[in-house]
Amino acid sequence: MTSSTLRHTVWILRGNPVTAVAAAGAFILCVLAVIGPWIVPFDPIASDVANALQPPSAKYWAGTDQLGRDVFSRLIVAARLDLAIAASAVSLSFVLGAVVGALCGYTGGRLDRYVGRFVDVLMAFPLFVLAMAMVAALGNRVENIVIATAIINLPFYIRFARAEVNVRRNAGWVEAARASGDSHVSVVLRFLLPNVLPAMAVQVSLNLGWAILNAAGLSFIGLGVSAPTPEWGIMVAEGARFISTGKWWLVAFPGLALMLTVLCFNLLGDGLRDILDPRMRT
Amino acid sequence: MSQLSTTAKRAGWRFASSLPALFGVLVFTFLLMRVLPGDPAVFFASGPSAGKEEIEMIRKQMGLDKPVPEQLLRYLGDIGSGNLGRSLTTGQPVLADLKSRLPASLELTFSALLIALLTAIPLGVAAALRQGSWVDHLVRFICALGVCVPTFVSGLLLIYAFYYLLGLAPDPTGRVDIFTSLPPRATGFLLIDFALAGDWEGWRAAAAQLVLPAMTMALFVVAPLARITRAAMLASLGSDFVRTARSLGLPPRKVIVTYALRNALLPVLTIAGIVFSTMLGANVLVEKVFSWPGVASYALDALLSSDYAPVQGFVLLMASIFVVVNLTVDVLYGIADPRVSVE
Amino acid sequence: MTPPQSLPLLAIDDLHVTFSTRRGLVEAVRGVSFSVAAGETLGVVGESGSGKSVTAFAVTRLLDASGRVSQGRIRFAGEDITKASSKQLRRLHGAAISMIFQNPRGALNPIRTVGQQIADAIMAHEPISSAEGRARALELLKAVLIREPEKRLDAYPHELSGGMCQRVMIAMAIACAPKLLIADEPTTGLDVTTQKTVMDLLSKITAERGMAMILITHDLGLASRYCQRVCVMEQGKVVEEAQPLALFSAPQHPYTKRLVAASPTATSTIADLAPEALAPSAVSHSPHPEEAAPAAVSKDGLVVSEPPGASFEPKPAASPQDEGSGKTKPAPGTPLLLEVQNLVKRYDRGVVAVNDVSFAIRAGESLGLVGESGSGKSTISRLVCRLIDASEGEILFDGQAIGTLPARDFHRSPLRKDIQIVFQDPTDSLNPRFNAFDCIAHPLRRLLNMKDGAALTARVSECAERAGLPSSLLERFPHQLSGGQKARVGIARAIACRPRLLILDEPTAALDVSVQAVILQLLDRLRREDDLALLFVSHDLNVVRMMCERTVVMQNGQIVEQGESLALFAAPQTEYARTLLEAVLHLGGPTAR
Amino acid sequence: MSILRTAGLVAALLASTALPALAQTRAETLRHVTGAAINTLDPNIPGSTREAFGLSLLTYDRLLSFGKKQLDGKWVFDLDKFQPELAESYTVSPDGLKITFKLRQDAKFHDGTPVTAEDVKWSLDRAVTANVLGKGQLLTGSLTSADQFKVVDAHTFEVTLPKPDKLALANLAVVYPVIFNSKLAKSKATAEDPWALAWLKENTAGSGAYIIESFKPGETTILRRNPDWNRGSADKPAAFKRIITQTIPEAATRANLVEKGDADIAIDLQATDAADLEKKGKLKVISTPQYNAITFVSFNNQMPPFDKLEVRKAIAAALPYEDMFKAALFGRGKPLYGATWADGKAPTGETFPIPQPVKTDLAEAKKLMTAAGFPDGFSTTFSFNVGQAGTAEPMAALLKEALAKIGIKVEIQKLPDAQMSTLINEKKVPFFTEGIVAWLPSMDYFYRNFYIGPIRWNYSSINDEKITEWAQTARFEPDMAKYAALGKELNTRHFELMPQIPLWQPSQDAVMAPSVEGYVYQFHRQIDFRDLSRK
Repeated sequence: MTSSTLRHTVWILRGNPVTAVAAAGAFILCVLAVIGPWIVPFDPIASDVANALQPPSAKYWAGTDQLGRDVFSRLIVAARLDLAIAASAVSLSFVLGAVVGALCGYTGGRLDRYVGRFVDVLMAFPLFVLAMAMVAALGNRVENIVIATAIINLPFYIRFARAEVNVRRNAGWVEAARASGDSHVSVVLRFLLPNVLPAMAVQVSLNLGWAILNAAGLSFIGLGVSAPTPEWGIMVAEGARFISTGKWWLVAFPGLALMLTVLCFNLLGDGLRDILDPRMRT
Repeated sequence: MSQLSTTAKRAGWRFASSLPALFGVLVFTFLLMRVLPGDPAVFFASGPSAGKEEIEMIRKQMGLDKPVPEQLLRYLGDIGSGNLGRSLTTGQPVLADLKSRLPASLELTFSALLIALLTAIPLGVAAALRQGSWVDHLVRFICALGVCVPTFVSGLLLIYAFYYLLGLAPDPTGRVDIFTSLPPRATGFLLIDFALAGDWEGWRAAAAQLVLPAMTMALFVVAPLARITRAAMLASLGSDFVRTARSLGLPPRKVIVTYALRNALLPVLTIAGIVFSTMLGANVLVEKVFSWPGVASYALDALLSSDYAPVQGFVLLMASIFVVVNLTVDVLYGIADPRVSVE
Repeated sequence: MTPPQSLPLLAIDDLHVTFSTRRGLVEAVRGVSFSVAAGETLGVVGESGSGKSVTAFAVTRLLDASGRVSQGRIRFAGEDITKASSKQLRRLHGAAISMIFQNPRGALNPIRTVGQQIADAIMAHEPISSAEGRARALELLKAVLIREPEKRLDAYPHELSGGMCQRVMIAMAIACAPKLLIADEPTTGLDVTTQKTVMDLLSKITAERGMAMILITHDLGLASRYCQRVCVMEQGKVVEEAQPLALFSAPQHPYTKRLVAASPTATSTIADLAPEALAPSAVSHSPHPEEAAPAAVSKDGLVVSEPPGASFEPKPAASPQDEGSGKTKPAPGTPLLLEVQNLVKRYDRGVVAVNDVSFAIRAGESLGLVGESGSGKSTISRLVCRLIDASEGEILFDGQAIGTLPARDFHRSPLRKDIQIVFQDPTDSLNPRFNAFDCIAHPLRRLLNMKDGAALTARVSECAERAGLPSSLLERFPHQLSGGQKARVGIARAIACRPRLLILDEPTAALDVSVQAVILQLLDRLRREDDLALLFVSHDLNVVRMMCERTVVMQNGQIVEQGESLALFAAPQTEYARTLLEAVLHLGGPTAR
Repeated sequence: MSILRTAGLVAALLASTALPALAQTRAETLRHVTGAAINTLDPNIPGSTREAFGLSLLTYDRLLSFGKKQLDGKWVFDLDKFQPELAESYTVSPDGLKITFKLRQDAKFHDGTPVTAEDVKWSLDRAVTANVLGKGQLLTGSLTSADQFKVVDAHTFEVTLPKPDKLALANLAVVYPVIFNSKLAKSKATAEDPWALAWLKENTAGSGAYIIESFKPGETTILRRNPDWNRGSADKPAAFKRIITQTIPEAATRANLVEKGDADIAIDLQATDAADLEKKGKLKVISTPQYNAITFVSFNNQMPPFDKLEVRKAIAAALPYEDMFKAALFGRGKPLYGATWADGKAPTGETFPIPQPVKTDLAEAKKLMTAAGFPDGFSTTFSFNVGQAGTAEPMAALLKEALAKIGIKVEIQKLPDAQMSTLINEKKVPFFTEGIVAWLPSMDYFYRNFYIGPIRWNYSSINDEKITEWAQTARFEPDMAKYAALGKELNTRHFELMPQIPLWQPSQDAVMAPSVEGYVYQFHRQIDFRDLSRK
């Protein structure tokens, strides 16, 4: 990132406080994800049934759950797992999708057609049901949730990368690289991909939030991460059972955490789009 | 005329080229279901003796005793003859189940899409017209809020607030209040059927049932629609032809609606098509929360009990709808945008 | 010719336009004053960034949201419209002042028939029924001399050619009989022959209907031919105003002088283009916001722009020149370097881009390839450069058939470094993520296997220097360079490996004339120094005439005519070549018609 | 299909004429909400759901039904007492080998055909001959062959047993041996399907208290009262004119519906909702421990390390029973832990399950682990199925935490229901929780069905000669004292071997409008709507 890009970013952020707040929020989230387990007031896993279902108080900021665990501590600790799931799912589909999509977009031809067919098949699936089926088939462990989320996301990245590369494949600098002795593969990997990445970064940011929600949805129907690991989706799903009895904090706080995180990433993605959109560079 | 015929030709070609994808979906689902570790025969053999015999009986009944390739061939043959198998969960032929449930899902999804479009387009237009102002930021924020709440949470909260606390909404028990008698089935879409029967009280009851789930679903898709509307609107407002229109002194309404918005709606149309298909597949959770007797919740139950036939039928149905929706969007696009037919 | 009346139709007095950008306010128009009389045609000439379009948009108040008139007064028919409300403006637009834009196809609504759009323009000001609107639209289409107007009425813009679109645009602009027509680069992007017919139509219509016109253009030839008076703008100011003949025969202002000199004429030579090294008239100025897109901002925040005088230009060593032109002819016995035989390129669905083309270039020779858009000249440049494979035919380089190695693998060929190319759009031809150094170093690394180190640095600096790019700019990224600087990076990259054949694909098409002049001179000098053979692809006949000994004229993928440039330009043998040549506008007043 | 068409017709009819009438009958209508679905109209079809069983009790009659008794103040079904249904009376021969039923003279099927002994014969033949669920069930009452059933005259019917079997009559009161209209059914039978399985799956041919008005699987079932039915306790038709059963997958929504008075009764609410509604006091909450059900933590006794008795005992000593009971069930149920057995012997033998003398004792658990050769513990998985997540998830979390204290690292596996049953059937799950139910909860029935042989229900895969032998002996032991003695031995043996750890009997919380009366907890854990009436 050159200093002018940096300056541009600062300028955008100043004119765009929402993005600045979102960026700050995302940063705080990442910090929490790293240091969370060391700063929480209670053990997020240790039960204390005597203190179950306490409403929020000075001691338990966000109340306690069915097993008397401190909801606040669980929320903080869950940040790591949630971010990890989202980040790894998204980066998996991102890396695969970018490379495959870029190759397709650049070469066209048979590879493009085959991959296009594959993408068509995937897109024709009801995606959430596909994710469910995959988690059910592979077993509901974290890595499988990641894989399922990544796979249902893949078509979008492939298409996106393909389209982005496709518009650039006939750019002068691509031909210039060929004239400078680069092979097609090298053109794709060293020229096209780096140029496509910023646009994809927007997608990634928007997608992170979606991936978290997807994992939460899987938890809700019982295909999520197993207890007692704290995870927002499953906390919301468990809490949802208590809505009717007025134990609002069980769903409100994890729901809020989920919401704020997704909100952060979405706003950040929007902001990134503005930062990276050359048309905004007036 | 030639435009219509080219559009039709394009649509036909698109349809033909989507058949392999449908076939792929068919085979992939079949295999995926066979990979599921659960044996439906065991699950459904719940008798007290539940011996090997009973399990074998169910396996045979489901054709599971045959090798997988043969099962696949049989399955494909069955589908060819319009037989999607029988659901163990409901005991009905899958085709009949889907037929009776699909209108519910479609009605819900259509309503949700309508609500979403009616919200998103004005929001997106407003944001684009006042780009960079507080309106723009507000719209962005509202949209972001919509997508960051899981549908099952927003659904449950809406029920809690509007049904339980405020009593404004009817009980979330399906498509129509149980004491309202159903109209004669013509289309399966209750709103249409009630209207056809002239039963406006029933229509109101059905509409009231529809509002909350449709809103829950709409909430989630307002964002992408508003976002694309805003972007497309910005692009077309900044385009040369809008400048031309302004330079000719066209009234602002005409500039914004006829020139800018109509052009901006083209990408919205494409996205709306995608949104519709994804919504239809993704409304599992909403259907679950609102006890909506649609196809998605049907598939979910079947999936959890490894009931192959309904899941396969559902996926095939969704894929077909996906194809049909794409086709429709294509045709609409071809009609709306004269440039397409030339390419 | 209408003599200026006492009360001008439009009077602009000390107009200032400012844009708010992230670097604060930028003044794009800095005190412009001129007036247009009823029925008069005024030319506003200037290079990009001179503020000519902004002035036009300020007059019609169609500036972007970020721009506003900060000072000065605009009076139309005696009425001050500087602070007119949007309602008042709406009444003016179309009915009193109309505009015609560059890129006519984009200026028309793609999903509305042209008939509807013309009717829209009428109905904006007159309460008529749509049937009437349609009838009026048809009349207008007839007035702008569109063939089969009844049929075109229901056509969409994409179904019309660029020239026809511009006619439609003109029809819309004159629909409500405005008194003033502002034409902003109305023919840029159109082929030369179309350009001429459109301009002829415009001048006919304005003359017939007694409309005044402001013709905004970068093309001195165009202004000289169609205007009664010309204003030359530079950096937001009018530097000179005169009758065309006077202006171009005896320019007063140094900028005008330089501009006139840089504009190729029927007789000018490369050497003639050599402008006096002139300092820019303003030491520091802000670029025009439109132009600033790739951010002409240096690292330290200072604004950089292509010094119009090309002060970086190392003085070319006095070199032997042929009389009258800057061309060196290779000795007659020089062997053929490139031989193209019966080249055919077919694309899917039976499109034949290049059809049975044969030509040859001797070592050190310069061959021009001219033709209108779609003639296949760019395809040939890519075929020869071995970026794409031919469908049929042979390409011999140095006697070797290089077409046998597929383009996919040609990067491994030892001849790769011998054939290099310079592209049309300097912005598009540089990887946005490479700085200038890496751009130039890239072929050295790949083709000569040079490793990072002093040798590479030295070689890159040398190439940059030869291309007239100061080494201080090597650290910059493309968006921090001006158009001319980017063109120089592209040239430096192409010559880095010391190729024997350099393909130039419209290398100056995207540049201003003054920059074009400098670049053309640079190319000419490099060619002489390195004994380069050039394949010069261009749509600009004057440029080709100056640069090349021999010229090939192409149409629809086929060669129409080829021969010695001097002979060909003096006496074209084919009808097509003659039409092309006739359409070329040369400097001179409207009387030259 | 024909049902759907009929339903459409009925709906159309109702729409035209019966709208005002509908509103008046709200009080005579019972609206029931449930999370599950009815999937067949014939309970005999393999794969039938519990709700389908419940429905069949209303649409069909059997010869007998269970009586009721009070248990801790709650009405529950009585395994040993019978009420006549289609049988007016029955006599058991002194040697216990012959049961003679006198059928009601006035009983008619829904289509008006009188019920005869021929119908009974056909129906019972079908239950033991066809490929139906009844076959497996009825053999637990020594009913295995059509030869055992004999028509004496139009209204007299005789069942012969090879051995006196205590459960023979009880087996005739469960849901499988329902009596079909044999003429109607036979008319729908085909050569490949002589028992009309396909037709009866989607149609009814019964004489029960209710007639199906509309049936939308997984959505709604509407039942209309059969006005001619008089097999109820007071010789009159059932109290409610209409019964509407709706499938509402969200438990919280079900609770809301009942609380708002939109639904009249629900029996599958979450424990937390039931507790909350009980506390609010607006509704009637009848909470009956499911005395024929057990929730336990089970081991695969054949799979190391759970093949070691000490390991099983160590885990039994490490479990935090009280916390689990409180957190998972909110204390709603009957604990099966924490008993004290005076001499280490089971105090009673008439029944199973009985409270076990297990309690949380970590020191003891550690000692046992060392004795088992696992002083440092081991790693294992603990599984439960998604359907039970509501109670099993908190329970599993507590279990994991507690076992960590004695060095056992537990990974929790939440499996989709079908997957869990498959793995259990294949005996591949080492350590898990499950719940079992016995329709006929006699002591020997439990042991025979859940602790013997390589069948699916033998969760612990225990293979103990003594248990097998004693249970088989107990089955045909006519002397109750001897039976109890055997039961004591069995119960003691069960505790000593600790094949699985019974935790509790969860309550069935029937939450209903205060006006609803007559609720009885039934063997199939469904509501028998014929019992209910409105005040």
